[in-house]
Amino acid sequence: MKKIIKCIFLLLVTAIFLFPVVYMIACSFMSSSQISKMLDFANGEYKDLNMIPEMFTLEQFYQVLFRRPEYLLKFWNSVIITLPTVIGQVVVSSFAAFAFAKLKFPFRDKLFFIYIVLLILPLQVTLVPNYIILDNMNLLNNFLAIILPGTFSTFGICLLRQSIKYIPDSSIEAARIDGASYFRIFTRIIIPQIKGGLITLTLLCFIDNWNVVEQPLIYFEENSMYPLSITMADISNSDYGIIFACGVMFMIPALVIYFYGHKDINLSIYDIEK
Amino acid sequence: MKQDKYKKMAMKFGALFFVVVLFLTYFSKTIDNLLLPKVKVSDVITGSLSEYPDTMHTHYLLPLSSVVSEEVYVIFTDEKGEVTVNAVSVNICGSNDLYYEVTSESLFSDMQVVYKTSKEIFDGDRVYVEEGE
Amino acid sequence: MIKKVISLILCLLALTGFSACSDSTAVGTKNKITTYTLKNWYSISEGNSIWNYNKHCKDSDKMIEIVEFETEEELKNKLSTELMSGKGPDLISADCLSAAGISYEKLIDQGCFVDINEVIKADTSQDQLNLSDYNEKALQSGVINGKRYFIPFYFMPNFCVASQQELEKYINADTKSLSYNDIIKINDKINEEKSDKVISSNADGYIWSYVYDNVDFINKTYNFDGEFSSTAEKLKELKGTGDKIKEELLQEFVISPYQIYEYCAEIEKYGETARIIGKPSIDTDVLSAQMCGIYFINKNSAKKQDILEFIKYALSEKEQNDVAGTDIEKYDNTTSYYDGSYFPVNKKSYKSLMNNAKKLKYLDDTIKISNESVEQLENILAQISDFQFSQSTNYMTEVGSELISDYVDGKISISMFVEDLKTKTKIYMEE
Amino acid sequence: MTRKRKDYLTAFLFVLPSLIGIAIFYVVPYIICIIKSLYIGQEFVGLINYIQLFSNNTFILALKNTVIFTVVAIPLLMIISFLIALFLNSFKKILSFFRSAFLIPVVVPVASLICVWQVVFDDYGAINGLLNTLGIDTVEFFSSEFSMGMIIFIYVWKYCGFCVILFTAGLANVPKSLYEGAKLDGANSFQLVTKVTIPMITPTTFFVFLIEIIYSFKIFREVFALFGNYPNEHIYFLQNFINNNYYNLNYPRLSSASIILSVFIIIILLVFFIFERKHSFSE
Repeated sequence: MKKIIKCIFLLLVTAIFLFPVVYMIACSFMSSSQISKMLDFANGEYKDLNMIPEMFTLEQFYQVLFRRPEYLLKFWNSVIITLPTVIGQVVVSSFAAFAFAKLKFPFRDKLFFIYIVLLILPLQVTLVPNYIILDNMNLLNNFLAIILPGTFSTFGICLLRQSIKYIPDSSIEAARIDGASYFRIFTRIIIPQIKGGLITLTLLCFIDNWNVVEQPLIYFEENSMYPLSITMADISNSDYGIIFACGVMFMIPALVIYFYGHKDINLSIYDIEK
Repeated sequence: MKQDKYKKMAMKFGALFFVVVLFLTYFSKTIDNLLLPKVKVSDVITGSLSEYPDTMHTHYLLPLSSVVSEEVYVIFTDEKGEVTVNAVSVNICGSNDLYYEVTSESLFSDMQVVYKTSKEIFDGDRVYVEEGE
Repeated sequence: MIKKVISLILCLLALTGFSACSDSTAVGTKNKITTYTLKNWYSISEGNSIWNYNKHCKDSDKMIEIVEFETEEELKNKLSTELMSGKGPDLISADCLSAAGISYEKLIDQGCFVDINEVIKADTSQDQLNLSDYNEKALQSGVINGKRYFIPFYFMPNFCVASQQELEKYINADTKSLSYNDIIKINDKINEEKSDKVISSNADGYIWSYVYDNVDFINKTYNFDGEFSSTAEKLKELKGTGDKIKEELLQEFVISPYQIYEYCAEIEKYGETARIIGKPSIDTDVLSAQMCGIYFINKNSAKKQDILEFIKYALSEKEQNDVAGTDIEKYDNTTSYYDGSYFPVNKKSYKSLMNNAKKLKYLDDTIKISNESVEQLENILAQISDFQFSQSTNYMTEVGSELISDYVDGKISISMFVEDLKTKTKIYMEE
Repeated sequence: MTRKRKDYLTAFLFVLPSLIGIAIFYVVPYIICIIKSLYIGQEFVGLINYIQLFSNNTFILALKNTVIFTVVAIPLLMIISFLIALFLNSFKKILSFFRSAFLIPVVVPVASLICVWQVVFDDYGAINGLLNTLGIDTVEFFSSEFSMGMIIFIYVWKYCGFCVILFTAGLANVPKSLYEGAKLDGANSFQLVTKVTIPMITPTTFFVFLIEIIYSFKIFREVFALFGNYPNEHIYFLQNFINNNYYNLNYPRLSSASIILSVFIIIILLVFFIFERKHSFSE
């Protein structure tokens, strides 16, 4: 009996967390008239969260995929910005995290503390100096202007250091005795065991760069280089008709990464004994 | 192992999604133009049907099918090459089996008028101009 | 050995960093003066000083290059980042700043703009800019805590025109400028008489100008206490003409000299005497006007002298005559939109504007403005002492408009309205 | 070279790429920001900017609100995600979907989320509709003290998933033997948690705390979109202050406010760092 209550409670908690996502996906099948009626708060009666579309239409998806060529072009701008950043950050962070977690070198903990402090600096502060630096490296109006700062963000290092720390030192000492170089230890032992951490970092880093708004607005001059996230931000006050469909389409890549790795996310971080 | 099934499925779905979007992006312009109403246009000719034309206002000759309830659709091409239509009101002074004779303040001789359209068009719509008669 | 390598790399990086942050890097090598604007809202078009200057310029590299931005968000981010990092456009118009949602009065406090007096001193060309042959009071409003940040090219008086006989029924004869209480009194009387007249077509806009007048942006003061709430309650009820065509007591939409003449001539046609009176304001013995053609010079710009040429051109008698329309014979409000749009700052063209008014004919040549009305206009114009910005500051877009529209629609009560107004204005002012 | 020196070199080579990148794109801006906060325009003014800040009521208000948000939201998120992690751990066999289902909210793009929150929280939204049917008068989520509650809800809802996964990882590393030992001396389930679990996962809590602070900055994109740049006084945060000053081009004030913000966070981190040094068993 106790088990049933626990299951019900679990379903309830998951429902609360997933409700907005499901609601959003449901709204993407509604007609634009129903949505504008839903979002118009002036007419005085209370809104109910009905998810059943009055008239199930793919009109929104039809508008986004077929009738707005510039959205699709901007989708690829987002991909060009996000993919190199994610790959760069995963590679750089895994190397540095391994050093911070397992290798001894002078000032290690002090340097790591500086890395944490750098994480907390608000975005507005780094925008102007980065603008000057990128201008001096004449990287402005170039995709690298966002890829480089993104690759070297310290977030990945803190995250992966946490998962590498869970790997017991014994396995490394053993490999060290067999004369394996640190690099081989890194590739043979560390990487396979922190797949969960890598997937989580990929997902979170992907989401950060996928929804980037301020940097492209400032660093890019041409309008054609803007990623889809900027037009997404503009939609919310222009035509409501396509906001949910565009949101769903925008969410699919992140969901793909999530479903690809959602087993690993739990498995390898902690399941060493199990 | 069950775990790999998820991975393969996700990989396939991801690859499929990106390929579909790539295909749509490549053909996006063509698809968009395909779905636009196709129109045929003819130039606005100045002239008059009657022998002694009044010189106060310039008279234009427009194809019969272009004038609908005292209104004509004029096309306008912006710098990106996209064509939009604007409704222009005209007053009809005369007609024969081919043309209407009209006068209108906002009609000029270098404009082009829509006389045949595949779908119903409204003021400000984007259209695709088909060549030839 | 490793320590040496590390220290070498670190100081190398620091060097590149420091060299990057030197402030006064010249703005690009492009020789043209650049200015920013927002597409299709404040796009620089026919009749704008920059448009005329570009037409007037012979060699193309003296012309002003206009950079247009698609969205306000893009303009706002780019402008603020570039200005802060020592770059940005050379010429910044107040319209562009209000379009970008950047409060220009705060930029003036930061000292982002150049003191034009210094630029004039450093001017070596023959035709020096002599400030004395321009309207002193208008130019004085460009001087803020000792520095002249801009020279307004034109101004629009905050006047409205009414017929003396009508006005006498409601307020006493010699009031120089209306106050908000007068407006309320007039409105009550009109309701009593049940006459189908209405105060003015934008009567529902008084609540907005009432809030705006209570805030002084330059000295950062505001006053929403005392009888503010009672007046606001009454002003809320005022209704404009809406869609029904009603006879207006006050002609509010008065920007150009010729519009004033036209309304006066119309009133005089029915044998009544025209009365020019100040628009409703807080301080009734101060007559005010709105400045336009406000251009700041970016302190990072390397082309200050070229911009001075633009200012000189815009203030020249020929240009001011064109825009003020001093040589119009017959004014027909349907066609001549551009010429005759503002009051010039140049004293000579101001005089020729007034003389031309006397010769002018209207409305199929039947009526003409009487000389008394022109004199009345001249001496009331001379009494203008307060010149304000015509652009709505960021305050209205961010704080004021939302609160006022909620209040007017009845969503929030007067006490909530005043309380929110106070807290948000306090935050805005002290930021 | 001695073996120790060789190890240092390899370790250093591992860290080198990230060191260079961070030096250019993060350390130099931080230094520029500190320098600029000591200048107004061209001349050096020292700490005047900081003194001016503390005499500025808007800054004090923003600091007060940020402290309230940090003190309430971060521990709340930590407790909720810890409880959910414990709850998930108590299941013997569980679909892996449920473990990481909480991560999905992070994936939803901000623009569509704004619409959902507006429908839910507006004066005529779903919650107020419910309250109305129950007879309670409407709660203005957008212009009263409850807006702070609304932001905390959005923050907890969005970032709870990731903290749950971190806690699950931490819980799994607690050796089973400790649990058996505690059970032997008759500890009931509540003592089990407080005596054994919590001390053992202190390194994870430190890391979760760090992640929560980072994400408390990222939540502000939703706050700007929902409440605008000048929200009511209950939810005027340091991020609003910094963002508005960014558009007022007041870089000295902006940078000094950010330095104060980072100093405020560094102190908390130091306290945690020392606390973690003392109590960490797993190291």
